[in-house]
Amino acid sequence: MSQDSILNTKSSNLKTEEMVLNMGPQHPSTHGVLRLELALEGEIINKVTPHIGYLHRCFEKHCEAMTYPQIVPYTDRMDYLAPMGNEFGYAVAMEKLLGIQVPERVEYIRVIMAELQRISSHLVALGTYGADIGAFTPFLFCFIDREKILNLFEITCGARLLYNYIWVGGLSHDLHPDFIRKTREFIKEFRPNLKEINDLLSHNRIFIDRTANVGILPIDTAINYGVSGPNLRGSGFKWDLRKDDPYSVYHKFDFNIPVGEGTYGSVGDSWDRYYVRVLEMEESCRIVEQALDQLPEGDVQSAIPKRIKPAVGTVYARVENPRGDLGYFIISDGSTSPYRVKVRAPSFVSMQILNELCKGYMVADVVTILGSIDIVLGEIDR
Amino acid sequence: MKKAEEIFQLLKDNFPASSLELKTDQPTEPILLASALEIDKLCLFLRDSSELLFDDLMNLSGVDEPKSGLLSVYYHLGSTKFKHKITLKVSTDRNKPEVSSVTEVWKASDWHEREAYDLLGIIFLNHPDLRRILMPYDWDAGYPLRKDYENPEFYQGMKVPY
Amino acid sequence: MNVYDIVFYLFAALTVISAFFVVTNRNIVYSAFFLLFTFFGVAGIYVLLGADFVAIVQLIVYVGGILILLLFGVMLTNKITNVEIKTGTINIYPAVIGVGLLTGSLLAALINTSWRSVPASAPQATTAALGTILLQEYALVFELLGIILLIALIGAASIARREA
Amino acid sequence: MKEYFGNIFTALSTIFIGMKITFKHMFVPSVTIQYPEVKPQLPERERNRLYVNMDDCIGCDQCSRACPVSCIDIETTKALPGEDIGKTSNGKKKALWVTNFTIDFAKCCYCQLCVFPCPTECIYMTDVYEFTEYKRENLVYDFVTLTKEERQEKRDNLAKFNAEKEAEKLKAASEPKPEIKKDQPEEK
Amino acid sequence: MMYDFFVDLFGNTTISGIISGFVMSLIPLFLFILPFALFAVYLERKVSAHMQDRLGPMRTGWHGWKQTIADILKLIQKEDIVAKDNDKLLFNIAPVLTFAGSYAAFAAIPFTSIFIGTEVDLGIFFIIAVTGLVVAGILMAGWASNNKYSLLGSMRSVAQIISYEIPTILVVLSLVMISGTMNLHTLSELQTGYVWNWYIFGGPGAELSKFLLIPSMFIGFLIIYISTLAEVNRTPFDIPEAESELVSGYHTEYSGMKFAMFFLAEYANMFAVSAIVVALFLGGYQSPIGYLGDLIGAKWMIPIEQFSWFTIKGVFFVFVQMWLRWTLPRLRVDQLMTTSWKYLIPIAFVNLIIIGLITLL
Amino acid sequence: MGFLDKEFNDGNIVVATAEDLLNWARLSSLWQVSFGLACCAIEMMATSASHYDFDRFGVIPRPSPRQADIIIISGTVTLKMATRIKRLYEQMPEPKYIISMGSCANCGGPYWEHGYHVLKGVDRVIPVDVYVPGCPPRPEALLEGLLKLQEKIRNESMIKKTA
Amino acid sequence: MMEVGLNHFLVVSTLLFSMGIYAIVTRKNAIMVLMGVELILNSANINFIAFSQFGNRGIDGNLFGLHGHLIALFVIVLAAAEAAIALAIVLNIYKTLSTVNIDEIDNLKD
Amino acid sequence: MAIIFVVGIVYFAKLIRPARPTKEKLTTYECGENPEGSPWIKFNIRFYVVALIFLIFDVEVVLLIPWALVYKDFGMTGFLIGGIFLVLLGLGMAYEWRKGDLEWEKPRVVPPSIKKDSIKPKVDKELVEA
Ligand code: SF4
Ligand code: SF4
Ligand code: SF4
Repeated sequence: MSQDSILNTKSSNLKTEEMVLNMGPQHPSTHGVLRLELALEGEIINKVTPHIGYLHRCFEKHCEAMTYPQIVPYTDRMDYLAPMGNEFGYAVAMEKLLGIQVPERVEYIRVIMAELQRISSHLVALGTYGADIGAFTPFLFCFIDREKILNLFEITCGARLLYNYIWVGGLSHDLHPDFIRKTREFIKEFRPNLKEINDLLSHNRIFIDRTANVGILPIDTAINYGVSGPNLRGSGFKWDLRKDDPYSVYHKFDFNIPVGEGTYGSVGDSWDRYYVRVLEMEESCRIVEQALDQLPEGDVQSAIPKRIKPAVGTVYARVENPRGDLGYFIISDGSTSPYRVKVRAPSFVSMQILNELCKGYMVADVVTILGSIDIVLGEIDR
Repeated sequence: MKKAEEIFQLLKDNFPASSLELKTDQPTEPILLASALEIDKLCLFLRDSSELLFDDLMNLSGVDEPKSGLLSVYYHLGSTKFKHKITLKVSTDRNKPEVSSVTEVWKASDWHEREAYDLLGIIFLNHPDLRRILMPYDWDAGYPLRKDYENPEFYQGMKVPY
Repeated sequence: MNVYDIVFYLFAALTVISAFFVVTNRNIVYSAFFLLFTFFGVAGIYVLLGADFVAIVQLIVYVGGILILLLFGVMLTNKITNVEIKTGTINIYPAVIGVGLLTGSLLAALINTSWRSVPASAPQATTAALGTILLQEYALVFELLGIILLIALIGAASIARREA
Repeated sequence: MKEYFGNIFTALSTIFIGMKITFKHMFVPSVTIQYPEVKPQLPERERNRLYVNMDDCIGCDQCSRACPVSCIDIETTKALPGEDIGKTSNGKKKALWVTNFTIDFAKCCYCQLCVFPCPTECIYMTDVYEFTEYKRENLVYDFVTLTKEERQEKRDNLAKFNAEKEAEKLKAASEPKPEIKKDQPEEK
Repeated sequence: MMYDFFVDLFGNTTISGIISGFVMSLIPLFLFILPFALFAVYLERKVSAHMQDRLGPMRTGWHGWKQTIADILKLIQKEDIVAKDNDKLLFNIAPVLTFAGSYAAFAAIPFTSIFIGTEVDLGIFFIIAVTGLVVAGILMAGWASNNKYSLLGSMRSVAQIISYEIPTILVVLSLVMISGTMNLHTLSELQTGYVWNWYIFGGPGAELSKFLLIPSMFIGFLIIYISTLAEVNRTPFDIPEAESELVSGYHTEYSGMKFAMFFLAEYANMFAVSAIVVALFLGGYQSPIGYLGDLIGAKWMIPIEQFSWFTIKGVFFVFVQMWLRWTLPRLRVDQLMTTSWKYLIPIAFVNLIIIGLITLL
Repeated sequence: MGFLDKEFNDGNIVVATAEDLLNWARLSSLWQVSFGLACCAIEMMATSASHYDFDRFGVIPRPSPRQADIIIISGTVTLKMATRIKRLYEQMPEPKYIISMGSCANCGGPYWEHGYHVLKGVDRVIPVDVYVPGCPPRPEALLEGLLKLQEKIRNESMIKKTA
Repeated sequence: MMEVGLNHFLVVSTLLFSMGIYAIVTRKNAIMVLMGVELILNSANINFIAFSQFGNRGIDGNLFGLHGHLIALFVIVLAAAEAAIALAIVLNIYKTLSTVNIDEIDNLKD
Repeated sequence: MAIIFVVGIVYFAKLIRPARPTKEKLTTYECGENPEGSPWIKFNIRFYVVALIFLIFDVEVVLLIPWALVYKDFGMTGFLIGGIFLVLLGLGMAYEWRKGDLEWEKPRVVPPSIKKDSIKPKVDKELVEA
């Protein structure tokens, strides 16, 4: 345990003593088992040292022991708020490595699933963010809507949270006959609910006071720190892999990339990051609607290879997950299981910025900033 | 938007002394082999050269290659402006795995490097804070992602294997 | 002995005993917390003396204000890194003797003096009457107090603010 | 000054808007499913506890190999040549006694990967989710319909049969044969 | 009753008032505070549940009405941990002090015209004075817990309570200026009659000044409601126990019955402050529409009606507190201090002067 | 040594009723340490959310373990976390209960074989009362686990209690 | 025991006073000294009020008795001001010298 | 009474609750971590300043109570006496406001930025962007 604290040494000539406060691993608002070591001066943060790895589940080791299809359930368990996205990324990477062309219908369904997942993931982000700041009701409202999305997934593949749905080359099931109708219904219901959450939370004066001008992240710093996804867009940088490095069939849809505008504070503050997510949900709804309209017919399992045995080589592919660029780096040695898989988890990279963002703010702001980065520990620790 | 060959050429021109090599026999993307101790300078150039502007370190992964007695590090770089990408690979001796850190170039590499250290034991020179990151700080059973890793029987009195 | 007396002895005991703890306890935080009971006891004595307003003021100002201030002061000035916060004492024996002598002589003096005491009047609500006197006779003092408080506020705040 | 009063105004007004919304929700019927009394309607593709129809299982071990978690433990014993074990419902002839077929539901991750490769579709997911236990051992389900004695008998039979064959072979070639391999990995 | 008995005993109204108040307060304790606190916890859970489209406790008794009883019974059974680093003595005194403080406040609350714990002339200031005990208790709890969260939580709590005490006192003062009394009972009596006699509508009478007072009184009402909200640490001012930062503030280390003391004190306080607001601005126990007892000539009914009115009004404001809590996020410490020092206090201050002038008219 | 620490050799009627009452109180007011580990924690959150509503059973989250009665181990317990979980559990006051939720907490789940950093079952560090299977368990399954736990508490007895 | 009268209160006040003196004399901690001062002021206040209750009510009837109260009030006010300033000074000293012990402060001065 | 009640109930609870202290249980809670260092840090001077301002204001307001009760009897003079006092109070307030003593500790924001070319590059200067 000796190394556990790196802040034990305090310089004696400091006028104000530094206090080291632990947040986590068990803490209501660290979104899981994250431990933050806060060096405080009064209530001002001098330094935040995140300690991660409390959920290190050895994903990469497992990959080396599994065959390619068996990895899919494990990818689910990384970013457990957006398993569809993880599977999607894995499928994209593997298909690139294998050089498979999958049927149109598969791609459309994948997009629909990924976008629904984005909504559900952002709903959790919104909800927990509200809960961090003390508003518990929006949290539950978000969960009500999320539950509807989970029901959609459940009728499709039978699982609520971890789907094992998107396989290399195809899907495990075709859509359920009710799916399209139910999805349309959901989107119709969802829009007013989103507005309600906006009224209740996003534009609430107290919420704005807590989040605007807190944790400002300039663009160049963000890029240098590898921050991606809504966090990067919150800083006002239009960067979305769905447009900038298109994969699957995203080029066929018409949607906007919302960026932070500094509505209530400076560009790149927590409120912007938060609000980008709200706007993204609307865009996702649009994508889902378009995809449902254009959905082609076809067989979803025709392209699934009987035995996956890629040639020797490496591949790096990335997709836009709800939390940012999710990258898979796969090295194949020609056998049925990969030689090495490395995942570039978006939260893992974004988390590094925490110390920079929190410096000079107060204890309460750490929670706000952490919430606005929207991390998932399963993905950070893998 | 630049092809890997052009980037390679540019690098060759600017670093005549370095040993650079472009492996194009890959099924997906070519890999640029570089030397482990010069990678930081190379990366700085890649980031700052106005024709390249690789401002985005997409990924950094360590790989154990016990057959050739090497530990390698792959860098996946991208540019948000030109949207080109490149993959770099450096290799180092498995017994004395030392690679120059690129944290000064991309802060994003900080934790990636710590992770590579933690799981594979690659030592990144000049890294500001090279500690274990995922495994417990007092884990002394080696580097789990190495192919020859053996799990210990007990950790702090808890049985580890099933 | 009637209820009044019992109550008096209760409060007197509370006051004196807790005050004793205040001055003898080596842990200054304890002292400060015991001071709470002393102030409380004194407030009780004021009530017994028919000074309800003063009692309330005592509670509001001493318990709610000065005590908190003292506690904050204690907490701010003690490096309490896991050692008991103790305060040293000096010259205990001479002090005990001296204070004992002083107390003795004071007590002797006051018991031997025959105070021109009249029986206690039935107390009534004093606040309004106090207000009347305040406005009639002590208006100037009242304003002066205001000025003093202003000065105290400015002074204390600026002293506290000053970076060493 | 304007800002000062503006602040007060926006604070009060947005608080009021929020209160209106929550008040409205007081009268929205609650979405709660009162679980023990009301059980939810589960979709037909529901993935919960697995069930193995042992009558159909041919002991091919496909499911066990597909499982990423290796929580299916199958031991098969070859039937004796003359023995008729019966047929599966889709007409495949069985050739192996399944003497052990356990699934450890404490390990299973309900990924359904074992379901797809099964040639006889005898392993499938059901919608049973209520199987909480006080003891972990109770989560290991044994699907084999044979009794303990029967299993042992089959094993003995095979061993006897093999021994006989061995003996014959020994007699025939008088050279040692490699041991019979088991078809599932040994558990640690 | 009790009061008269003590008057006989001492022949001294003030002392008797206070002492009889203390004795009588035993009655509200068992008759009111405990049941109320239990009810309030239940109400809170139900209200929050319904605002969130849930149901809340359902499985203990009809709609879970026995839930809080079970909670308390359970808390009694819980082990009571005093950690080795805690300061044993202070750790044990603190909940007692806090509970005693919050509950002594009940002594001065006029529930009906005949039942009032004590006739302290200084009624309202008595309540303010005893909150000092709560403050000391909280500080003690935080200090004795030897825990960073507790300490920070209690310091914040204390800073918050004292900061919001000033606007409260200022508003009370302005009411004292209008009514010329500090006695909550008298104050309630002054607001007899119908709704428009309540102080929120300028108080009794019908002169010009009454109408001039209305806006000021509204502002005063808002200020005192907000600051009492802060004094009992409710959202949006629940920073001291903000679970997302400080786990649960000064009672982080408390378990079992000692925690229950804090818990009950919190809910009792919620009613106490609502009661103050009601007594000051909303006619106290006075009915807004006249009494049934008057109508049918049954004088004995009036106190009962008054009691119900008072409780209804009080519970309504408790409900509003809950409503706010389940609607709003919480402020940050500095924003909280700013709210008090830069908004509430100056406004209350100006309000006071304006009221003073109007009353002189 | 309190009442609950005592063992009664024969249950007389008073003890029996008191015990029923106390058991009832304990089982209907299970406060939970708000504590989530991994994917299962999301389902746990869903369980406390409106659709399933933990509050119906009297379960409310308490941020501090000092005021909690149950701890739901919802997710993968890693070696790094195990010591912390143990400490958290220790810091809870008696009587306390544990629900192990999901495969991971039960025995390491999908990670039992190659997980070099995963504790194979939380019962290796703390005593588990109820194992809820699933990966993740449906919210209903968790609720069922809770009901099972309540049943267990209901049958708890001070008469010859061994705990 | 005799009926509680003026003397009783005076005794209490005397005891408080001497304990205050004791604190001032013996304690090294400046804040402790302050507490001692508060005790002394309290004891004085008890005297004021006791005298105005039991003492001479003066020529203009009852009102005179209340002057004691007023003076006690003033004392309390001044005590508050004193406490605020004194503590601020103590804090300031602490900031500069990192101690609140009087004798150490004495030594540090040189 | 309250005190007796509380003590009573706590004692009553003691009769039935179990007491099984263990070593770990008695450690201070800190999110499951080993408590690090002592909580007795010197904390923010702000707390003191707030208490100080509060004290002064408290005293002033308390002094105003008797005045508020009776000032009507004295008409305008009465009001003025208190008025001047109030103005003094206001002055103090204004002073504190101006001096920033009413501000709680505010976040001291340093927006993060990155240092470019922190390693001295050996590349051509023209190629390097500033
Ligand atoms: S569902 Fe998945 S984990 Fe479970 S037995 Fe089947 S393949 Fe294995
Ligand atoms: S795949 Fe089907 S038939 Fe083969 S062993 Fe498994 S359950 Fe039996
Ligand atoms: S049991 Fe399954 S869902 Fe639960 S934590 Fe483990 S992997 Fe995640």
